[in-house]
Amino acid sequence: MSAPEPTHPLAAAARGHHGATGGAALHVTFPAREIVQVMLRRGQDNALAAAMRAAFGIDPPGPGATATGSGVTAIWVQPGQWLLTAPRSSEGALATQAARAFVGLAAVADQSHGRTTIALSGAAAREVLSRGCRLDLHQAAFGPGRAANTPIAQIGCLVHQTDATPCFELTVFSTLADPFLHWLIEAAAPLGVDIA
Amino acid sequence: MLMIPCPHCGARDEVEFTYRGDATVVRPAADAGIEAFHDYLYLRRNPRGWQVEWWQHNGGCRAFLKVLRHTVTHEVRGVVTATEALEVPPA
Amino acid sequence: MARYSAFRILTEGLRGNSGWQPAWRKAAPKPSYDVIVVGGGGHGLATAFYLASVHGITNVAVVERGLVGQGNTGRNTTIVRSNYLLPENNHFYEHSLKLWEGLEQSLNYNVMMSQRGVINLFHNDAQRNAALRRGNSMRLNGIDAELLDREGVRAMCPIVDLDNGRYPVMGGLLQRRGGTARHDAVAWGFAHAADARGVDIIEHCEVTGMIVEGGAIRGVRTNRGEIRAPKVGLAVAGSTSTLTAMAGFDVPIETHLLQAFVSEALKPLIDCVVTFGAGHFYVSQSDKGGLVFGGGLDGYPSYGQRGTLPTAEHVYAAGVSMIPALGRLRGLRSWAGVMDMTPDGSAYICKTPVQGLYMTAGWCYGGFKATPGSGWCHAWTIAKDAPHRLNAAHTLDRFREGRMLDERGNGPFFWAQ
Amino acid sequence: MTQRHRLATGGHVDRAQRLGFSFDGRRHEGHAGDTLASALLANGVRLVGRSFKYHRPRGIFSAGVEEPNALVELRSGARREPNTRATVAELFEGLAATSQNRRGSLAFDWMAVNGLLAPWLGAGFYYKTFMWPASFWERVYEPAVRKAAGLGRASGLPDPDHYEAAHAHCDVLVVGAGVAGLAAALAAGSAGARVMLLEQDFLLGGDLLNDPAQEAWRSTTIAALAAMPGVTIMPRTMAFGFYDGRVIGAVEQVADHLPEPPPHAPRQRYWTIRAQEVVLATGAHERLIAFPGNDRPGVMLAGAARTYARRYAVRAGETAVLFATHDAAYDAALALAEAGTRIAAIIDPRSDSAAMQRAREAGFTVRAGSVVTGTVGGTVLRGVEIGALGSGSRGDALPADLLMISGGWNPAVHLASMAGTPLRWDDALRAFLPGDSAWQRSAGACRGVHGIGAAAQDGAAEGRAAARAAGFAAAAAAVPLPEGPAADHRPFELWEVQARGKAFVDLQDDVTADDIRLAHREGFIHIEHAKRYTTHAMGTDQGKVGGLVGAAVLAAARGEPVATVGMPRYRPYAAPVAWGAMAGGEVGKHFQPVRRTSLHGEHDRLGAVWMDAGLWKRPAYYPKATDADAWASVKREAHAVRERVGVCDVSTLGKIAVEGPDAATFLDRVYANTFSTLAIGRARYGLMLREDGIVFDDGTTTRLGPDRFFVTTTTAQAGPVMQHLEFHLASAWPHLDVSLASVTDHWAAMSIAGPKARDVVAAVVQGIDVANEAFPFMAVADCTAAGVPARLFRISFSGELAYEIAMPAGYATHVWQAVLAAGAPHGIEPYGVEALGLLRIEKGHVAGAELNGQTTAHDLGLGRMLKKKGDFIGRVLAQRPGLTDPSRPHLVGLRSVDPNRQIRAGSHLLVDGQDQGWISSATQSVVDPGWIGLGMLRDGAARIGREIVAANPLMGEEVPVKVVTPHGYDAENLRVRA
Repeated sequence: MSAPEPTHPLAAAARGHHGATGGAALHVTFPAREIVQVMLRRGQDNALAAAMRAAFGIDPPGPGATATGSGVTAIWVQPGQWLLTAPRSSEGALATQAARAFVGLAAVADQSHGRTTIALSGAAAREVLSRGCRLDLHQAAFGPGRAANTPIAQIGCLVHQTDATPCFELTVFSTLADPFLHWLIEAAAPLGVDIA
Repeated sequence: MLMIPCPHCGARDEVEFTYRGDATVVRPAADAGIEAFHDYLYLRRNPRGWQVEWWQHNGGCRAFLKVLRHTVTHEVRGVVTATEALEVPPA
Repeated sequence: MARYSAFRILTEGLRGNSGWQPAWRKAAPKPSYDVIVVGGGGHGLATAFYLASVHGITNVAVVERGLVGQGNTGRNTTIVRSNYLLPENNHFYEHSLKLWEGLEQSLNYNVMMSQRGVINLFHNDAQRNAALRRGNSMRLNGIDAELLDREGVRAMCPIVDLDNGRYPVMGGLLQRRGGTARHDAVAWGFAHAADARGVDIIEHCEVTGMIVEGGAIRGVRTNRGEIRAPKVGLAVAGSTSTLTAMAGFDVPIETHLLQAFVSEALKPLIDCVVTFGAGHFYVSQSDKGGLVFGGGLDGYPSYGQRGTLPTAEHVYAAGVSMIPALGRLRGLRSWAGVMDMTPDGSAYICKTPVQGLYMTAGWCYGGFKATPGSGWCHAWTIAKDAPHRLNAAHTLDRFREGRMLDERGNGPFFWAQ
Repeated sequence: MTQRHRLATGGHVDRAQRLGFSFDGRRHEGHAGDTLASALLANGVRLVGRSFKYHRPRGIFSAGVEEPNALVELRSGARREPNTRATVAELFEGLAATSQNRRGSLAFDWMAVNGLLAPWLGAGFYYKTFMWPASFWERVYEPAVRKAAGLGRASGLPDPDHYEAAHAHCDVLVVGAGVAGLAAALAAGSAGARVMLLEQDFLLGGDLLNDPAQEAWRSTTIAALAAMPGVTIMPRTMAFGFYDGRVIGAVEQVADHLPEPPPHAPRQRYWTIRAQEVVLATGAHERLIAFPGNDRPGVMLAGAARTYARRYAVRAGETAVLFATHDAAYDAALALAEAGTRIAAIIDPRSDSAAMQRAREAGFTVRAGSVVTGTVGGTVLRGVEIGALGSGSRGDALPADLLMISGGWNPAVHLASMAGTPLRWDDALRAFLPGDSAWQRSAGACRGVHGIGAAAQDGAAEGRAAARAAGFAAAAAAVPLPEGPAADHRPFELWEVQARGKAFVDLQDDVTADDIRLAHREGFIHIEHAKRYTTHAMGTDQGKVGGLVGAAVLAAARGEPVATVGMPRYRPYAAPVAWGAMAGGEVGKHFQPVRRTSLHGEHDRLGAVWMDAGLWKRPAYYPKATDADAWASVKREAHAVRERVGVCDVSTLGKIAVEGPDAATFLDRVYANTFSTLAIGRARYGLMLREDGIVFDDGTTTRLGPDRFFVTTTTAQAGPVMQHLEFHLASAWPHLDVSLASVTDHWAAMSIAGPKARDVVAAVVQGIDVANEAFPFMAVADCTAAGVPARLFRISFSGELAYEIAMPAGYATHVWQAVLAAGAPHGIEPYGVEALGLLRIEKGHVAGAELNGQTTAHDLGLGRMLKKKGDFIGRVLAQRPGLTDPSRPHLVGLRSVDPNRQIRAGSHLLVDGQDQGWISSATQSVVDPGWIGLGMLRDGAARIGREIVAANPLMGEEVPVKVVTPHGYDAENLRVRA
């Protein structure tokens, strides 16, 4: 029996246009990701940095920051903790790679199924996010490559700005992805949003 | 609304944080006995003024922080990580 | 001072209401009293009233930092009930409720007690079972309680949305004898009645120190001089820790703030007190027409008497979730009281480590309904130097002994966990 | 004739846009740019409401947010909004308004009879009366009082509109877009700051709108601000509160000016704004003067009459008297005269002033040293009585249908005061002004700087300073500011004209100057007491026009200056806010998010009946057409588990990966039992206590490696346990090297339970020998399940042979279907939470109902689990006498003596009539039909075998029950180990 593809938590979400019509200002996609939580062991800061550089070509980013290299992005999430994310390849691939690279330096937990990423892009993305996000996402305060955890509509969300469109990747707990998407659609409805 | 400057994340809304009690009380040694644990768990100075408190930035970086806060004005004057110390200013 | 009577009301009205006297004297402190009660809120004034009326101790001073009734007595949501689970609590609150039921006549003051019913809604089996356990505890202890099904809730409060919320309503626990009273009138009524029995009510008199000699209280220092007494009772709501620190000991209390809200005045809309079970919200309608409502703590220690927005948002959201018709009404005012929060959520009416120093404290967010009962038991404890059986369990030492009075099993200082 | 009081030219109304509206069913017409009040006045409607207590006729008193009188029910049906101020309700086509608080018609309100009873309805009358006979208060008096009280009627119907929340950050927040606010925003914006400019009105400009000469600067400035990318202008947005941390709450009226919100648009938007610096430019409210009959329709604030004339092009009366106490008020006479109103007289208590002379030169009749002593008329003003200052008697009447009054101006210090700013008395303006504050800057009239030019200068200076303080140090180019004539707002001190008749200090709540004096007489001499006793300044207007006047009357009674008496403390809200707006969008079905397991769709397909478990939706049971009722479904599912095999989604259990060199040490401290001795590849049941010794949570924990553990928690406590672990790691044992990761969402899990469970698991799982010897009870191993990576646990909650398969959540559906297929030959049934509960009660396993935060390990029969050595949370305080008292209620099993009589959780256990405990859980047994339960009973162990009573007086039930061991089903655990 060959391994089936996993079911995406938002597989059942209604695709297409939602809300006001007249040129959708906003686009939403659900990029398939592998997500791995990396947790530093005591005193291994330098060794972990070296291992991350060797394995993924990136230095562990500091608070609020991200680093991208060789197809993998590291996002700072907590003191001594990062999420590594990459486009999905095969089940557990990134977690296995990270676990091998970080033996004795960090604990590694595969969160690929536990977190779901929703990408929101469009000129009005900041305005939509402001309906629930308490962060200051203005260019002067945020920007491409920045990331922060914050609750949105009572749901913990990792907000990661990936480009200046702006595009935001919003990563939430998979079991709450559905109400989160619902919130996003409601917030975007006055402007109109396309779900791909 | 309290704005708490997390040493990791910057100033964030109080909704991202959870108050977790007076940070000046220290869990006693295992053999300290009922009286010591009673005082640790139950007795509070409960000052009208500056207090060092535990707050968890559970909506953000999840770190437990020590926060120097005034219980009348709600002013937050200092925030440090769990292993650092904060001086309480005179009332 | 003359009593209020129908005849006096009539004659005063005819002569331009020019003959009314102050409801209580503006007393100045004497050098000594038999008992000093610190705190001129409902609990302190009730203590003084019952010291005088039940125990015949009339050489009593009530010292108040500011004005009578301007602390939590004047900033709560006026609910009166005795729907508690634990016998130690429900016996006490029932005693208090019975005192409420005769308060107008005892005080010769209309405190506008209105037994319109208090409903606690439940939304799932676990809540229903807890409501059953609590209601049955009440009934077995002789207290009125009724279980409402959905139709029962609809009949009592038709405006509640039973179905469309995130958590549909399954039923409710009703105490018909519960209700509301006019908060200011409680303070003024007790002041009026205590004063009539000779108690000195001394406003603008702030306690700055406690006189403790050889482990016993001897009086208090105030901004208006030293006042001596062999017995001192504390009834100071959120400031208990400050005063016990003056007497040299810490207590299991954290002072927190609790917000309350009132809407614009409306024609009658809600005829009972109703509490949401799926969020922090409860509401009743005052006789003036405003919806009086509130929710949970803001969640951090404060003496600031002002809350912030996130808690208010939750209260409003829970309100409109329970009663969608509230959406177009308007909030008029919000304010906050400072609460003595105790580790187990129950109060202290007890002796203290200092001989002759007593307290009624730790009322968390439920002090208003306790007002007469608290004063009655506090007065008893002061007069007899021993607790009444109704408050025997409400000691400071119960945590040392592991005899917590934790109604809900929340654990110590649950908001700080 | 429509709009007969509308001027032909001028103002900020669009005469090309005619808007039809109705008041009390009568059709009228107004224009775009009108408020309901200006449109009513344009149509000659003077009487618009009835007062709170005496039901006196009331008219439009102001032109803004401070309106005490003109409250109406706006719109109809489910959109009805009671107590809406006509003075701020923007007119739209089809607007329908109704007067309120009347019985009968507005013109003939028979509740006006209350006015005759006034001697007995004074301040606080209810406290002294209604006590005889004792039982009458609640049965007779209170219902009558309640019915008479209140203002408008709520619709009682669900609000059809929706609302949303929004968050913003800025460098400089400017509240109020009058001249000071516009200048402040211009200065701060020019300096490069991110600026938000809030204005509650639908037009920006404030008093600039009353002066055609200022129109050029107003429109140029608005255009300049709109062109600045860093400036956000928000009209129709009212800042209602100033909170800690320089956070401002505001409500934007997105669609209140429309018949209904456009598709997808909210009615209102609730803003939380975090500002680096705040400039308050909130202006000032004109105040009334207390004199007899100052409430009659036709009596109006002078500034309001001027606004109606200049901004709305409406003549508020044909013949007017101005009662002024300062020079600035004279502009009202000028404005009205320009509008064609005959100014019968200007009444001024002062003997002389510059404005008075100018007015005389312009041909106005000015009566210096005089005051208004009363008004005449019925439901509208017909004349004004005028007497000499200090005469104390009512004077001659001058015919007039409009009386414009101004007792001076009160700076709108509400927000400043909420920000903790001390207020100081200004003897010239006779008003409280904001003092110094670290939290806000006030500019313009809200700090007593009046006049266009002066306020503009003040606003620009504060705007510039705010930008500088927010880090925009670059010197901004000077911004263009308007010139304007100086206006002298310093009033003659006249709070009240004492003469016979009711002189109101609070128009809405019918509080008179005599009421204030009565309160004083009765000892309510402090402003806070007097306010509460009389309800002064407690109406929807919060005393904006009369609050200070009442304080001044009290001051006079006390013989002290107003400054000493002070004002009641300002609290939110600066003006009333819609409940729906404060609630935002997370209401109703979205009050809290719904959390779904990855098998949600599968349960739906199987027809699950859902139940809430915290945020989660869980299947309660899966009804079949053949089931007689819900119990039949539950028993059928439980039967399947006991006899064959069942499968249950247990994904909601909390799962925490605990790793690190000190992981075992850490778990030994947070659990009451030991984990450092656990073998790799084995699971163990763990019991966690709170520090106070009460049971906190339970679950199974697995050792995956020397320093890798997999902890599970109950569904309810997943979050609290995580925080509990994090807290102790941070505070008590920071030296331990342990990491915690919540993996609840990554792993889905299902329990396969029943005698045939092994057969099903063997068919689904690869890579493990599941034979009993090879994979015994409490074994754990990684494997594949239906071709996907998985982990197999041999653990049981039901008391049967059982396994739990966990797999990455995206594969759960695949595995679930494989399990159902593999189980089909064995008669597998999915089972829900109800059957799960039934099974565990039969088996005697405790769950949330027993772990209720009030029970100890000993109470639950788990005392043996507490380790004897070493530190763990809860160890010390669990030894307190109250918690080790042998008489504490103890876990027992219960069985209804009559198998057909139901017992219920929540019943109390009576032994010889004494309340000795309660039933925590109850269900029907499938192994031995009848009602069974678990309960907590004093001396429980000693009472096994006794028959006692389960009392449920709430439901009128007393059911004999037998006390049995809780572990009656397969006490030797042969089945789970089979």
